[in-house]
Amino acid sequence: MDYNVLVGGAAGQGVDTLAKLLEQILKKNNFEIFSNKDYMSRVRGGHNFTQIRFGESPLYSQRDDLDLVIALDMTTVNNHRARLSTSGKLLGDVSLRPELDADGIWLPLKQTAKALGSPLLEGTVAAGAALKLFALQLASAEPVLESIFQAAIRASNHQALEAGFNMVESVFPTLEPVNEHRIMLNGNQAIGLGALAAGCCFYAAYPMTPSTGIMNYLAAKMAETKIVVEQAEDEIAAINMALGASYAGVRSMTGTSGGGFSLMVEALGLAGITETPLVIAEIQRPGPATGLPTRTEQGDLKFVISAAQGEFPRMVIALRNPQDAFYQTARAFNLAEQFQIPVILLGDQYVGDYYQTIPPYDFSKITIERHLSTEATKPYRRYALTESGISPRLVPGRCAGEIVLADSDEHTEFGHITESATVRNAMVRKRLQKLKLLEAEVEEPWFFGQSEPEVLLVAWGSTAGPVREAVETMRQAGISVGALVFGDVYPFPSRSLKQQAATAKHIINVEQNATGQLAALMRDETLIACTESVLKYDGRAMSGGYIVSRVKEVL
Amino acid sequence: MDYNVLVGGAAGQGVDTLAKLLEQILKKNNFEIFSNKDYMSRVRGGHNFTQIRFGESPLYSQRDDLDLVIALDMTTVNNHRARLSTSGKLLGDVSLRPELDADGIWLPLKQTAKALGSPLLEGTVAAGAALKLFALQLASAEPVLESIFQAAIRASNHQALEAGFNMVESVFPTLEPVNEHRIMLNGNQAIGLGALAAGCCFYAAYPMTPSTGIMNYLAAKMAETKIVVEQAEDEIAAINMALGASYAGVRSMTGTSGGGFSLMVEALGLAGITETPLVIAEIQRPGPATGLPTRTEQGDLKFVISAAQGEFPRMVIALRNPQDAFYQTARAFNLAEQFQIPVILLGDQYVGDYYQTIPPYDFSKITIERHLSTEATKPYRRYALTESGISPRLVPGRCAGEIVLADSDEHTEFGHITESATVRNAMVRKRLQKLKLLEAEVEEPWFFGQSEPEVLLVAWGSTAGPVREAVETMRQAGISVGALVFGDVYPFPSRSLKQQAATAKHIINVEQNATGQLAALMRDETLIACTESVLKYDGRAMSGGYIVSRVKEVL
Amino acid sequence: MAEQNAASVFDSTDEIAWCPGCGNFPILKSLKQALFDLGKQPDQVLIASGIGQAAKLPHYIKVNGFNGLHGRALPPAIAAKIVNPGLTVLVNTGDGDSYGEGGNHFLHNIRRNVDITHLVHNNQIYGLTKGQASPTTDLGQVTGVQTLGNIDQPLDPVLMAIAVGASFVARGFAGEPEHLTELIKAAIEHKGYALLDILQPCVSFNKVNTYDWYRERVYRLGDDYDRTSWQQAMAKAAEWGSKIPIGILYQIDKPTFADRLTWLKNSPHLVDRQWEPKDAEHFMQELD
Amino acid sequence: MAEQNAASVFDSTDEIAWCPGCGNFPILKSLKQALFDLGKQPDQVLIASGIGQAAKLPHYIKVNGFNGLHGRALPPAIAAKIVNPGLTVLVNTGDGDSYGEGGNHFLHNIRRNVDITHLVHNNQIYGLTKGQASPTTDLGQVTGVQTLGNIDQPLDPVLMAIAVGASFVARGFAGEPEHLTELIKAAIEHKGYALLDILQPCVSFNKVNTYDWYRERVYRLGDDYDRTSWQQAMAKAAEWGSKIPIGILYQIDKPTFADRLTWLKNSPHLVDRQWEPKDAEHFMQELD
Ligand SMILES: Cc1ncc(C[n+]2csc(CCOP(=O)(O)OP(=O)(O)O)c2C)c(N)n1
Ligand SMILES: Cc1ncc(C[n+]2csc(CCOP(=O)(O)OP(=O)(O)O)c2C)c(N)n1
Ligand code: SF4
Ligand code: SF4
Ligand SMILES: [Mg+2]
Ligand SMILES: [Mg+2]
Repeated sequence: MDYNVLVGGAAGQGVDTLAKLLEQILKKNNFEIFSNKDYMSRVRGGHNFTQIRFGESPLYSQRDDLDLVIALDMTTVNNHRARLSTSGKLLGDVSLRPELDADGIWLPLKQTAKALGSPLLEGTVAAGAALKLFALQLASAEPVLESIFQAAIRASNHQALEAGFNMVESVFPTLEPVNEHRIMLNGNQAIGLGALAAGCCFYAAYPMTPSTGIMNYLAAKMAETKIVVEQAEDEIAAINMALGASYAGVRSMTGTSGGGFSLMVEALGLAGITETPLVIAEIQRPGPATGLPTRTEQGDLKFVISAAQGEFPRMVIALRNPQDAFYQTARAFNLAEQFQIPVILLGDQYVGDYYQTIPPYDFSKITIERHLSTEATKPYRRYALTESGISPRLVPGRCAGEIVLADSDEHTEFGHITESATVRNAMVRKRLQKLKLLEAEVEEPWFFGQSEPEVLLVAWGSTAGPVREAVETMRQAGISVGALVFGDVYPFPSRSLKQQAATAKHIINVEQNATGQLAALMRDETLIACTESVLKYDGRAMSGGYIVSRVKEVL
Repeated sequence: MDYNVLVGGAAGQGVDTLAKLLEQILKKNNFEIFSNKDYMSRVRGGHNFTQIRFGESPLYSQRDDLDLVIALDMTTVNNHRARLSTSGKLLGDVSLRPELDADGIWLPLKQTAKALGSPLLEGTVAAGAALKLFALQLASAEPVLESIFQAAIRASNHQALEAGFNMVESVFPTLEPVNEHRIMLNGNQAIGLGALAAGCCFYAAYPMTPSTGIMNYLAAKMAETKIVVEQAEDEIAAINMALGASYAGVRSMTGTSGGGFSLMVEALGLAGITETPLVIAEIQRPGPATGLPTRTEQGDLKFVISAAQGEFPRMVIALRNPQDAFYQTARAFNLAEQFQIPVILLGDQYVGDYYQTIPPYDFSKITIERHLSTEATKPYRRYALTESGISPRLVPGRCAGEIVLADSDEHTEFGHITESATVRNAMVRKRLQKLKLLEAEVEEPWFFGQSEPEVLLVAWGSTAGPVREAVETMRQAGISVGALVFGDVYPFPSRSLKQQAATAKHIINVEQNATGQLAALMRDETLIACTESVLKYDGRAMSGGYIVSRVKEVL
Repeated sequence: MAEQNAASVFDSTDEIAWCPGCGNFPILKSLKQALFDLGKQPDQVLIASGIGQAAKLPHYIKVNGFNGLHGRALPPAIAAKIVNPGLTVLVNTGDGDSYGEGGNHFLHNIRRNVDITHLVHNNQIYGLTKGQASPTTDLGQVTGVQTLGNIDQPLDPVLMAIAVGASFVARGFAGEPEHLTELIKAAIEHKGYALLDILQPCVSFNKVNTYDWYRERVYRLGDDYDRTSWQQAMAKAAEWGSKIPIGILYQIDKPTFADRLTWLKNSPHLVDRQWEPKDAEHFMQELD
Repeated sequence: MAEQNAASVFDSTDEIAWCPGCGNFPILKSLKQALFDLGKQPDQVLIASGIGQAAKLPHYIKVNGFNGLHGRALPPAIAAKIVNPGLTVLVNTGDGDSYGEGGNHFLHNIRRNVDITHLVHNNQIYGLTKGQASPTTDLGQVTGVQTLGNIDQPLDPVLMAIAVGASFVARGFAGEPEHLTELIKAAIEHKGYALLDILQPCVSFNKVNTYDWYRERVYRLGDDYDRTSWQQAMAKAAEWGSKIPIGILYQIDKPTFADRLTWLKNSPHLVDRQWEPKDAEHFMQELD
């Protein structure tokens, strides 16, 4: 059992603060939470909203029908009232009351706020009312007010909350709180925390929505963790700086969205040929070019897999939720250093920005495996052809008398420019050999639902949650359905797919894009063709419910 | 019947001039010529050579065994003497004579050159000797000396040629000259000439081997054709300038190699979403990163097909030879403007740099189809949703009172930024619809050899010539073999492939790369998997002979 | 015909997405007025921009617009001018766009001296991406990314432009719109690349460089100021702190890019070029 | 131990691919001498470069090398210095690399003031790609691409660097190797970003700016020259034509990037940082 609340208004009206307040209070009440934001690429005006879903058991996705809409403006009323469930309620200032309204809750929010000293308190008054509607304790909000509001405005917000609380009666049956410990965060924070855990100490990036959250997270921790987060002059500098830091011996990382990644493409190849470890977070948004800067899409899969001239090994890991994002980020650093390759963490605005409650991370599961050499056969050969296929990697200046030469041209074992066909062949094979080695590391996709199903959904990355909910719903409706959700996408793990696809009558790719990029990759890698597609490309994340209805349509 | 001459020496020794002299004289003698260069990424020293093949009927590729080696240094003697055919000869200065030499032709080249006033004349003396060896007329060299050498050094070169001519006796049986008119050029020149014919009048680029030949060609014609060739500060500027020029109403183009293309990726998407026509030549060299700057590879196919964030229509045409390069370039301009898309001409160092005799271009076959509107329904909507799927395109300032607004964000029909899901869906469909329209334009691959063969070779772009020769050789050996050589690679034309593949026992992709990128594209597009591969990735172009021996190996 | 004013000629129907009180509003108004005063027609003007708050401007004015990529406003702008010199070409875009991501184009287009006008809405911050330091942000300023204060020395764009050889360099202030209108007119009328850096308060993310902050510091260059002296201009341009000069800091005559395209002198603009494929046929002769 | 000299310590076994007579040879020699004179060890020096003829230098000297992408020598160099301040970090690369493709990094790294030395082999041409105009090529010079003469005004890199705020700016000449050695030493010893633009004849592709051409023009700054005066340095830097000054044009003390990373003051260099995953565990508290 769970509830679904939407908070909406124009940018600058305080939607964000109100949403945060509610989320935190619900968190303190020990509910499971899934909260996602829909916002425009502007700082004031327009229409932004947040959907906060909370309940008794884990939530993996937003839900389309609403139990409560808290409207700070008329647009919110107009855009979302149709989505209210039969028992759903509309909450807003009296001034917003539509002409023909039966069961809205229209309160003197603005007037109360003004009386308490500031129109900005309107949201807090509404939050107080919401607390009561869901039969929560006013006291549970106390620590939240403490942490969210600066001392100067804390008292007035407290009064506002209380005033709202006292304006209404409880309406919704109470939920059972969860017993286990939960943390709440979004995917970008999870990546940032994963990077910190993994010992990353140099992050260079150029701001770009929706990836900036990673940089913000790390920048806030600079002093405490003794790291450097540097804003580069452009994305080309960012990735080349990250490579320089990695070459010089530290774990480094960069992050961006598709447009910035475009500018990093040449240096991706530089990582490839110089065999410099690097972790790159690419948080997708809808393209092409500037596209829809604050929205979500899975439009860059084929791009990141084949970006850059020439052929070299890389690894691409699609992030499936904040839980996954943390562990995969830490894993990415190990893989990057083990194989001396670039590893791309492919997220998107959805998984980057939605908040979810999850069990605390188990830091004992994180290891830091540097795979660095400290001694060299002399003279040191940076690109030595070894039996394992991996050359020993020294940190410059850390092995007396030996020097480390990295080169973007084709090179000899010493790193010197070569034009030899024989050496070229050996070096190409050496690098591509790592793709074979990587195959042993690659993780099979998650599987949800019924094994050997009639209907097999295939998906990747951030749609994991919605797909999982969709599968549960459909199984309850008696459909023989299972889903594979890929995390590692390149090199492509094909074992489970071949198994599950063997007996499926329908293989449906569920993707947040217009051309079905996973389906294309599957054809290339396994010759398995999807029979139907569920695609969405309007920049709004699909919900579990959406998938269910679209799957039923195409079946 | 044809002969194969290799001219080799260090950079700066005059290999280029000597090769050019020989090529031009052979051209004046009306032979078919195929000449390709192997050079290092340095200006002086190292080892460079040119292979000049000439004969009585069309030549499509270099040949591995040599009839004559003209050595300007000892490296040439050492590296290439093993490739001489049984009747082959080695020609060089007496000082190069190896200890155990039976049938070399060792002449006082250096001494003669010095006596005539300059050591630089050595090559011309050698050329004179070569003329005689092939029983050509000294007089046939007259117009060539005129065109190649400046007045001041013409006389001494004349003397040098004559001196060499008189040093030896004819050795090789004479060939029959060709009767038809031929022109001789390389692929980069063909692209340049094609662009001129098509009315391109703005070319912005940043120098990058092996694409600079296009810029050099066009820059030499600036004054005469009244065009602008601008060297940009970087490749990002180059492509954005080209887009600005196209937006403003002229046919414009840019060119680069893979590294520069990496930097153009973001603007490729800009062309996509703004629907601005653009022709981009990508002349591949071996990667990753700097790789082997002066050598050849087909390593960027998957990259250019999927470059840039988001999804938008583009067309990719692989250039198969200088004949093809000219017509495809002109066609690219028409397609770019008809569909308002970027069109990528995918060449490589091999097709860009090799010289070949071909019939003169038929300029009456070239049309300039601008597809521009001159009147607009008012107010003008740059991105109007039309029945044809193509919006009317106006030139800014050329339709009174109407303005043209191009936008890299998702936009309305007017070009204004939008966040509407409905408009987004319509615009994505509008753009991707063009891929469907393009399918009607896409040309099926060339087919050589026996239809419905047992052995089907599949190839693309510059390997066309070698593959053609290989097929001929193998058919003469009684093998049931045919080959498809793709020019248009994206959207992918699959009809002939499906036909020919249906009965083939072996489907072998022949590619100048290490991972088999065409094979991957075929699997994705047609679910047809190659059974064997012939791949080469040492930066040296494969010959027909190489393909034959490798195919026999894998069969 | 009814009487016209800047608003009626250049008004766009697109809803403006800037924050109320943003310094971009007066800049937009001054720009419309300048174009109107100069008698420009919407279809003869092109404004190129990159991405950012300022870069949204082409949507809010009725002229031709090329709203391209972040940092890449100048290349398409100069190319459009080269192929169609009949257009009045401007660039309106942000400080991050012009000096940060687009720094290389800024540097090299000063050298080209194409006859365009570059208006930089310099709010000393990245507005659209919510407030990170731009190349012109002061040392020590704290942001969501520069959490311990900005440590990169700010760029003085007008100083750099004069040093690199720009032929027109000016600074304006959104808080003095009439003065700004005059500066925009002068910049447009200047033959060659004209840089006009405009101090533009961002009310949402730059709490340091506010309207008041600027008002306390800006002063207009006097009539006695000799804008043709490079040495003096360098000294003036270096002034930043308690006093900030606005006005035309430097202006000289210099051959433009078009002047140097000597081979196009007596031929039609590229956009009007007449050409048939056969016109290139004779180039085959040299391939014989 | 046998007596050491610059050659024996820093010699590389790689064959040099430069043209005989190229101005890069004396620069390489001066560089080795400077490093030797300063008592540097090969494993404590890092030279980063881009792509070009000059950029091949890391192969011809025995020190750590990062031969990266065309135009992108500075970003990896400064990052390496930031994470390991114990390294002596230099960049040796061409004028096209540094000022053309890499212009944006040049501009912004002056602002950062990381303690590295940037040696630009300025041959006023693109050597490796066979002779196109670089940002420092003179007006009118004819090349294979500038077939009707270069029309972009050349950049004066030392002037720009001083204007943008570099704390050490010098010009050297490959034809005066002892002087050059001293300049390189001074640049390395300077704390902060040091630009040393080196006039380097390209005997193959620049037939204008030859050894003779430079010899006729260069002169050394006298002992009386005050290199700490910004105004004077600007004037000196602007000198180009019949007289070209070489020497240290400008040098002042300025906080470096590292000085401004105050939060790292008392902690080990990043490359020596000790860290366990558990050290980040407490950040989960704020997510409760
Ligand atoms: C390649 C790329 N990198 C980053 C971004 C994200 N981005 C958009 S606007 C902007 C900065 C805008 O700052 P400024 O140019 O000063 O404009 P303002 O919003 O302050 O007017 C950034 C970093 C982008 N759109 N594209
Ligand atoms: C992205 C990219 N663009 C272009 C090139 C081709 N390229 C290599 S070196 C060079 C110019 C070199 O000039 P400069 O930096 O002055 O060095 P020089 O050879 O004169 O020493 C160019 C354009 C490249 N390698 N990468
Ligand atoms: S964020 Fe700043 S620059 Fe952007 S619109 Fe708001 S006030 Fe203006
Ligand atoms: S081309 Fe010029 S810069 Fe390059 S090695 Fe030769 S002389 Fe030196
Ligand atoms: Mg700004
Ligand atoms: Mg150079």
